[in-house]
Amino acid sequence: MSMEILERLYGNIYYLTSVILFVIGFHTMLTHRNLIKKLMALNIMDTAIFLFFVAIGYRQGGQAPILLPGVTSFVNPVPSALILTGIVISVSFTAFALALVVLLYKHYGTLDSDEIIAIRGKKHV
Amino acid sequence: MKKVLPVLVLAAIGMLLVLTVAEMPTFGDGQAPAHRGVMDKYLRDSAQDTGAINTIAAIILDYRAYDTLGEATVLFVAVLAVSAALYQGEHHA
Amino acid sequence: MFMFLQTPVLAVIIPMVLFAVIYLVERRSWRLRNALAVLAPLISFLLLLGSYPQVIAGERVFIEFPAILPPLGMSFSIDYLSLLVGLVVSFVWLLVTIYATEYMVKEHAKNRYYPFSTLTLAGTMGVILSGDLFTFFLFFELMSLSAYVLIVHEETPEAMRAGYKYLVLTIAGGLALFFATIAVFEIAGTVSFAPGGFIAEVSGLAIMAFYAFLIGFGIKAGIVPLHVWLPEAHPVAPSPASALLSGVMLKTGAYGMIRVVFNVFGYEGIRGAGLDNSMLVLAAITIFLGSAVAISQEDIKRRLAYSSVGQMGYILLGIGLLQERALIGAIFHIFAHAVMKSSLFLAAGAVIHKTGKRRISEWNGLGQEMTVTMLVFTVAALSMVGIPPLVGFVSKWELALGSLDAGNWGFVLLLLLSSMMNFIYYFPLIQNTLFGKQQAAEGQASNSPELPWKMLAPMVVLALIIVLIDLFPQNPALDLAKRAAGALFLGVH
Amino acid sequence: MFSLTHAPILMVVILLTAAFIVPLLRKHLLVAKALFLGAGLLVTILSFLVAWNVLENGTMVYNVGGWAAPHGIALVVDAFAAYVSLVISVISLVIFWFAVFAPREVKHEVGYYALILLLTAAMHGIVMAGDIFNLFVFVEISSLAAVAIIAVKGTKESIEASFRYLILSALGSGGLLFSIALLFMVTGHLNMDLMRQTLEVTAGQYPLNVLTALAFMVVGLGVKSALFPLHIWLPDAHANAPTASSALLSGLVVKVYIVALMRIAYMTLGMELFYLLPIRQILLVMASLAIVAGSVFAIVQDNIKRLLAFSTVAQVGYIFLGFSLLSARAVEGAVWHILIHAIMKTLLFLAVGVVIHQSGYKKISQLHGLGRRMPLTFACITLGALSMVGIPGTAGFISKLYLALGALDAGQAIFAVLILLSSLLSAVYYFPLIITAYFGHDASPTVVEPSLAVQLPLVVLAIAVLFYGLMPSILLPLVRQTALLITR
Repeated sequence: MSMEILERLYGNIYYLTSVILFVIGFHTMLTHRNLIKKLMALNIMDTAIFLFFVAIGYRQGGQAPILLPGVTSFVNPVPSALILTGIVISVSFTAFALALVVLLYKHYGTLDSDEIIAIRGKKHV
Repeated sequence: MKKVLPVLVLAAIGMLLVLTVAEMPTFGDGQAPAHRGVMDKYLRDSAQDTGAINTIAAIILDYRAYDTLGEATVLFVAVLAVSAALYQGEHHA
Repeated sequence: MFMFLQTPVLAVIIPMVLFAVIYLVERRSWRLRNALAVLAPLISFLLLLGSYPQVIAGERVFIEFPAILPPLGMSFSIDYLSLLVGLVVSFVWLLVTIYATEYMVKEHAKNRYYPFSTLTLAGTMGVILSGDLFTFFLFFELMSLSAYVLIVHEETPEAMRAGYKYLVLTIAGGLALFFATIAVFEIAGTVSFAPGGFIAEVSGLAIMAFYAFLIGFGIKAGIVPLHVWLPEAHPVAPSPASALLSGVMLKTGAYGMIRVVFNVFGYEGIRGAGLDNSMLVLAAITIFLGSAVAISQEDIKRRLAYSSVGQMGYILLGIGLLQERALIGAIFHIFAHAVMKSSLFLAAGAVIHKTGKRRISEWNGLGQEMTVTMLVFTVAALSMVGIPPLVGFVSKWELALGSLDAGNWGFVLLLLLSSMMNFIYYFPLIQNTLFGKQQAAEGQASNSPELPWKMLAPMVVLALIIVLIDLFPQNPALDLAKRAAGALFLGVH
Repeated sequence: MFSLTHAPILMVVILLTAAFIVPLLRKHLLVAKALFLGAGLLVTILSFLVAWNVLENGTMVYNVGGWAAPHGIALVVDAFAAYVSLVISVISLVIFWFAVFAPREVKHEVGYYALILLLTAAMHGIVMAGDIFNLFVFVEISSLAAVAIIAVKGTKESIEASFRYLILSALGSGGLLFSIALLFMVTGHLNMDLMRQTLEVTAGQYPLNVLTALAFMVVGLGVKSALFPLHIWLPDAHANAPTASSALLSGLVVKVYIVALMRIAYMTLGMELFYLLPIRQILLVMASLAIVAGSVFAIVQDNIKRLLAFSTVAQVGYIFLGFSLLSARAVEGAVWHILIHAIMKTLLFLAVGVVIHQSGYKKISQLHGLGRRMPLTFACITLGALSMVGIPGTAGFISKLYLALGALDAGQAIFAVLILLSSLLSAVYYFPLIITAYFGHDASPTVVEPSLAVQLPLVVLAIAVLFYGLMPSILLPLVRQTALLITR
């Protein structure tokens, strides 16, 4: 039983890798307090999802979906097309987030999320 | 507690994901459900429909151009958001 | 369209319209404002009086607007019970408003009092003339919320605190009613009051609904342990407002309970499920505690408020016994207590208005200075104790007979005990005011008339009713109460 | 006779085009404002026509670019989409008006208008999407724009709040994209209708896949719509935004994500599948917790805008509760509440914004006597607050009635009790707002009402509160059809 699961996992090693990458990103997100690191973690997670999505499109022996004469087997073009959009979105988010980080540093003088919360909390009381 | 909680959450998520991966269709399987949907039509018709031999380009720029409009809009939102957030009033501009 | 022009709808709508009119004209002319404020209850009273012959002839007025808030509609009806209570309410309201036009002269923010008094009247009339639970609930909320403005009128910190307590409890009560109403709708598919009730089988949800009704109405009627807002709110409100609260608005809780027991569940269903016991227990506790705590109160309005708690216990007892004669007593007591308690509050208000004395110990010898007022007070107090020819006696007599019908001696003893306690807290007060020595501070200008006629006349009218109504060859209120109870028990209109 | 075929896409395109032009008009502010309002008005008219058309002729399907469903992207305007679109366009028009006429709160004015336009366009795009990836793209536009309209205020607090919102929102987006990937993996389709048809066959083969996809989707959209334990970003974000943004975010944006989730649930998965998994129970519990916790946190707030924000957490719970009870009336109640909460919360945020600007007071305990200084504004606040509590005669009562009846229909009396309990709690935190303003001593004799143009949106919304409270039957057909879509 568990042997079978391991075999299947091995067969799906690309998926597994992206899942591991996702968890690594999430872990960084949860445990690191530096805002830039949090953003990097976010990007790792996004990349993991992109990898996963593109991997879905792969077919054994398939080539890039450019319809040249003589090529008959292609990979699935849909995930690649979608992920192009996904990447742009992720970039946009990161750009805006970095702009906010700049502003935060200007206002609070630190990039540590706990310190920012502490500064803000003091002001509230 | 603050150290344990993330580990527990991650373990739960990781467990679920690994089991899911084990259940997924095999990587690279040409007959996986993902390839039985819209793919064939794109590969078959895109050249006549759009004149593009690159199917991905055909999808992005023609079949799913609305998404691409959305994609461009996201970029626009980001540019606008950054400039509006960093804007400090007339005299700086 | 002419459906709107029927008596029960008009009796509700006209005060509502007048609320807006008063609000618009009050800055121009205070005379017009006062006249309109008096006009509102007068119109409602006359409209109901106009439908008296029709109802006595055995016809039930019923008007329905089915599609107001789908799936629920609104409806209005007049039968014996709503006619009696409606007449009492509008009549007392009329007298109290006349009294208020003089009393409120000393107060601030008069422009707030009159519109909201009229709006509260609209809500109260709506409650009484509603033909189904949902309409009942809608007007109940209107009444409760607009009464808040009357309670906090003086805006002192105590008033605000008492008002907040009232507000939260009254909203809780309203929500309990809301829950009960939709639960009834869920069980039966209708919420229209029907003779003999319409809940065939008392299921678990129905029992929940019944207790929700009991909580909702109990909060309004001041049933122990839900009475906590009542002794706080009465003393802080202006006296006319306390008279309305105690004399009229508490009764809507009792009225609703009668409707629920007889027109929603059916008394046999209630008895079958043993739900009457919970009412009886609460009633007994309420009667005893209300009367007992009243004895220890020094503030006259607080004492009267606790007395109201005890009296509402009588009415609940009359309902819970599920005997025809007890129900006659309960219904008649709605009338009797409205008259007695409002005259007591008006008299107490007159004293506070004139002398500012709220503490009972300061009242010694007041009878010499304010003879008529104290006579009214005396008559009403004696009636509360239950001295025979006065109205208070009649309802207690019927209640006692009803308890005997139910084969329950205990309640007769409880009634006697409570009367004793009433005697204890009213009699020394009467004795001291009428015959006691006035404290110092003599030599005030006592050659001025005792009170303006606008304050005096309503009290005297109420006192005359207390004394005379049972001396008539046929007591019209008792007659209506008997018919109402008979109809409720037979399961006909 | 002109045809309405292109109306759905036009609604999005008009708003987007206006958004692309407005930032260029910095030197022509009047033109920019006119364009801003004009686009809003045009879209409102279109959405009325579309709603009418959907009621008359049934669901409209529009193929963007002429590519039919499996190839291209379809917009599916069913009763739900038409209804929510109507709500969005009307409420946002009112907010547009307020943003134009209210005192300036942001430095980059044209940029602010453009962001609002983009946000509105994205919301229309979300509710009309028939393609799951297209839905994702518009969710991203709206998420980014929603963060941006908080950050434009430029204060320390707003930057911090918007950063937190951005991070969580991006996490949510990741979850959503991941679940789309999983669903694509087992279906090969992106069109939601075709996905459902394929899933009927393949779901049994890959149960864990579908479960994981669902879990990530509920969490992803749950973060964005502030479902209970995921709401932590909301109070700061909504409380520190400019007035018009707070109204837009609390009134509409949060709900659009719920709509997205529900549309995916009934269009992509079918409600049977969606609720076959324990998701329904989880949502019920979360919604109940949201209602209780939101109310309890709101009670202890003195800052008015934070109070309103916590109240939104509770109200979001109402909507989730209605959808997960899944009896016809409960769903109707939830659908009602989307509109009604949009009206009341927008009204309250705008009115409170006006009060804060005119008086400088941000706390309830400072409002003494303002009811007399600003009679019209406080009349509107009173109506809004009464409606939030659910007093009969106001719109809030309607959704409360339907939700409670629906809970009983579903045989879950306990949730009816919960709804009423939360109603009591809202009385506890909303009434002090009114009481302090009207009664007690008068502390601020110098405060005055703002201009009539600023008050107009408040009055319009207050009238709407009364209108739907007294005659809800106007919109009932659309609400009924929506409920049918979900419960069929």
